[in-house]
Amino acid sequence: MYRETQIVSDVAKTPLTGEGTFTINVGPQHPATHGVLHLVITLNGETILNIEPHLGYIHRSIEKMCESLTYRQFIYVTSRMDYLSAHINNHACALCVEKGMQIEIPSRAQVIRVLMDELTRIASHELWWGAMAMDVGAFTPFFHAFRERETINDIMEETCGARLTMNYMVPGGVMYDIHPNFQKRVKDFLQLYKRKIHEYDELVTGNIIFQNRMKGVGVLTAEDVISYGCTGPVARGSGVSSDIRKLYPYEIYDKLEFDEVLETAGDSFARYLIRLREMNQSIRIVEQLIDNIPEGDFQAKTKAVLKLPKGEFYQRVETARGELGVYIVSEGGTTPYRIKFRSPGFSNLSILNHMVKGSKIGDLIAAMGTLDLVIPDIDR
Amino acid sequence: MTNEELKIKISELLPVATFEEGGEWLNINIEPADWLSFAQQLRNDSSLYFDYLFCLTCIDWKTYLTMVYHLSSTKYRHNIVVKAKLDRNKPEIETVSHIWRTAEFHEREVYEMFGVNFLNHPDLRLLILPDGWEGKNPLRKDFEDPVNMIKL
Amino acid sequence: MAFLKLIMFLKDYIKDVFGAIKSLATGMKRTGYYFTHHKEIITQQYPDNRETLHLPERFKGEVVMPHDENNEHRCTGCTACELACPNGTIKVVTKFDITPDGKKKKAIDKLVYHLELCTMCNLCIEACPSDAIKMAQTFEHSVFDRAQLTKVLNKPGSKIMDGVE
Amino acid sequence: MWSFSKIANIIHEWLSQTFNVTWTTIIEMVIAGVAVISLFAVLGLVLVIMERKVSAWMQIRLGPNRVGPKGLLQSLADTLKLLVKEGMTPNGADKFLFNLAPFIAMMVAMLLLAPIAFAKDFQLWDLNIGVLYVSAISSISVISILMAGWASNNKYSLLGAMRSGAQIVSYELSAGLSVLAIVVLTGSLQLSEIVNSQANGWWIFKGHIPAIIAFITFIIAVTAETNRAPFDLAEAESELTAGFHTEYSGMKFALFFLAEYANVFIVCAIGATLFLGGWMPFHIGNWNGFNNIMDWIPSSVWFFGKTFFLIFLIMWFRWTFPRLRIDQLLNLEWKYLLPISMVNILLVTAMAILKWHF
Repeated sequence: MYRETQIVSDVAKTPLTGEGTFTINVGPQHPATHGVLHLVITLNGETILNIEPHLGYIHRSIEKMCESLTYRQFIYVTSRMDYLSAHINNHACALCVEKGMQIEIPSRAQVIRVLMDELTRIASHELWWGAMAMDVGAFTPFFHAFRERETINDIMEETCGARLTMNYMVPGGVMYDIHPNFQKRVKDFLQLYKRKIHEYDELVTGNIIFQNRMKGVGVLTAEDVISYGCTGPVARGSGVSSDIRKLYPYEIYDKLEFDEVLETAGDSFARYLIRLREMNQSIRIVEQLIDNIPEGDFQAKTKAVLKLPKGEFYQRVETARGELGVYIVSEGGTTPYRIKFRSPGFSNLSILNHMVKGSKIGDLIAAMGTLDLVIPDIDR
Repeated sequence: MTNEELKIKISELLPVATFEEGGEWLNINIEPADWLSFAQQLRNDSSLYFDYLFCLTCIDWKTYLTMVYHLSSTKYRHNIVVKAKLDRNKPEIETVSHIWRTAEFHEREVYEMFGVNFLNHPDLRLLILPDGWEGKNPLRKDFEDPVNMIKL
Repeated sequence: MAFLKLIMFLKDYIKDVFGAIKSLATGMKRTGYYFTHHKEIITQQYPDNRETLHLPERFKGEVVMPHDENNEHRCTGCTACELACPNGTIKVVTKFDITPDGKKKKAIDKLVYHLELCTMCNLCIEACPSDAIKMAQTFEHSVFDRAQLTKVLNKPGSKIMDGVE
Repeated sequence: MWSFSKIANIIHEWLSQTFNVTWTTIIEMVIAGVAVISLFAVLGLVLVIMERKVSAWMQIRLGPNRVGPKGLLQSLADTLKLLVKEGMTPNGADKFLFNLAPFIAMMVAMLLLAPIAFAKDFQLWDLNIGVLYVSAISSISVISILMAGWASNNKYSLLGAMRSGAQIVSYELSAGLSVLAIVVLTGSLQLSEIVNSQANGWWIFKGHIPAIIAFITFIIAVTAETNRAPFDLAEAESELTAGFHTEYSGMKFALFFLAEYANVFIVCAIGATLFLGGWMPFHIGNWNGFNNIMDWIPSSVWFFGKTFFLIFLIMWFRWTFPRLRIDQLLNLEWKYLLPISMVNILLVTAMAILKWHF
């Protein structure tokens, strides 16, 4: 049976009402919640006694919407879930539909998809890095992170036609071929990234104040992480292997050389390091693929109207935040009977209370930042 | 363990369970009353060790509801799907939030979206919907909201 | 022993202090570098650089219907785009034209496009069998009245191009 | 060359010829008051634009560049905006204290300006306990912050104010001790004498390593005392939204804003006076030619140059470092800065007694 690790005993015993305790609302508009997350925090002085998330400020009921959209149409909505890894969300949906229809995807499309996924992952982690530094009070890194992220966005814009919500992946492949400039632009980006990545360490990682803020904060044990269903860098920071790309490989990930980054400390700094190193692994994947994009079709021949056979289909992918599951229940029609998106953010958020109980307000910000919450992903 | 081995092992644990074939993973149909003890066995049995509940949801089949639990083991990396049929008018099932903590939030979501009552849940309140939505279950198929829903 | 311990403590203490100062100085060196190297500045002065600002040709700004010099378009009014659209952004209003040989022929009267509903997903353009619509590279869509966002894509008096079925 | 003292003397002589002694004094006081207020206004404008430009360049941005030549009038436009904005008082706030707090913050900053020597023989009030006066008055500023935090009836504000109280009270200590190091070396509390004692070299050079340590401690402590990043816990944007001035708007907010910059200027001016020789020009030993050129630069330029160098340093800190946590902030003071400055003051005393300094 899972036993919760003992949190600071005084805090666990302190009653949530009574003298000396008070509640404050962090959010829905607050600089550190990066969106409309609303946390009701019970405090005793600066010590946090309890955190209760109130969700739904950006709930659009995507699952209900998808029930009335066809299998080609519903993919665009998923870009609006976790907008920072829009490609990967689209990819998950496309994969799930392909699994149901048993479509073979051309190898060129597979490589393009993986390339886009990894670029998205880098872009997402860049933004997270800047926002993380901003959460702990350093403003400058945010702009430096945007310099590299902007390059990726430009590449996306050129090939996919949009910067954030691309809707580039369709069942059967990708919507159109990569832009002729794509390879050159990506190589330029790789050079820029390699030239600048050491600055990340100089500015933030090595900084003594930053390390003190992050080390030993929000410690999660492997047991906690598994029980709360945390995935992605949050799980890997506690030494739980959870990279879907390695465990249940999809597309061509089983043929690629990359490492699953693991740290054992389980604190905020471990999660920080995981994301920085994951960027390097993504760079490794991009480097392997960028010169080896096979010739051929970018899209398999599919019927104009897609119909999934009756049944249930589940597809897991690794987004920048963790495991995204797409669960489609089909009745054989042109629209899904029921769709469930198992979003990484929702599970990761559930551990927040356990993680920061008994620490200071400053720690809440530092720990919450490393969960990398994207609110539309939580609310869906 | 492969799906076949899992099937043999689970039919030993819960003889009344029926199995569905054809999916990627082993689908087990159980009665809601058996769920709590079965869940504990799944979690604690050393050769099953399903310690990771990666998806918890509900499906409205218009005449009845189905709870769907996707379980995985971080040790053996095998997956199963457990399904329990609920009465649509009075859906009730035991909570598993003390076995898998992630179920706490997911069950709250299912509670407000489908109206499933999770017995012994520590904190069964609305999570996403604002106050005043108790009893209205947006993800049920017969839900109608003329104000907020736009029919295209 | 106690004395030795004190020495060790002092040594660690001083090491701590110097390590901290060094790490801070590294960061300051980096920001100092950018302070003095103005070539690294990446700001784009947006409204001023309209002339030099080139959006990639694939950029999805809004749906337009290209017309040639004879005011002819390629739309047959098949409503494929209307069916493909997830948001009901496009409404095709058809009418019946009389062809020169006296037959009735379906043609578009109006192709109404609601820019305020459009999510630029490109599905309509993919669905169009006769390449009648395409994405334009405009992006400054703000207007003072919402009604201005509802557009009719075919120009008044336009007709279908010869040979497009 | 022109100098402030000459201008002051000309005005003084003209006034003495025209009026009797009492009126002369009164008019001079009025002139001094107007000068201080206008200095503050100018300082606010200059420092805000400076901060915005410094931060922009460090963040690979252009910074404000639309209002006036190269955006130099941006802060004027900002001030205008703040002036015409509605100053709101939240419901349930203690109205009297709420409105009083920004003025106290401003008054403290103005009082601190009195003993500072801006140029050779140019000082508002050369009182003989200048250093003591500065430390005494600067500790009042915490009251305005506590007042603002308490009166706002906002938990964020209150938390910010409480943090600020703990912070300023602790950092007063090491700031005081590092100032004391120079007092020990000089043997005087009078700021003009401290400046004069540096005629043959600034204390940071003359005082060997202890003076440098004292200088570093001083800079860290005053950064904390003025609530600047990395010690901006009272504001802590990402934690407490804006800390003690969350509820302030319009001109009352502007006064807090201005007081922050005025405080930065003043502590930097004190730092320049104590460690970098105030208005004293930079001299090297017997290089007479070089020294003459240095002397030719007006003393006020020297003073403002040094002060702005220190201000730049503090801005540089702000735009590079992350913020500390409240317990780490206090750890830094009580476990590092205070012991170091205590040992340091012993060293300085020994040095002063043995006449080891130059």
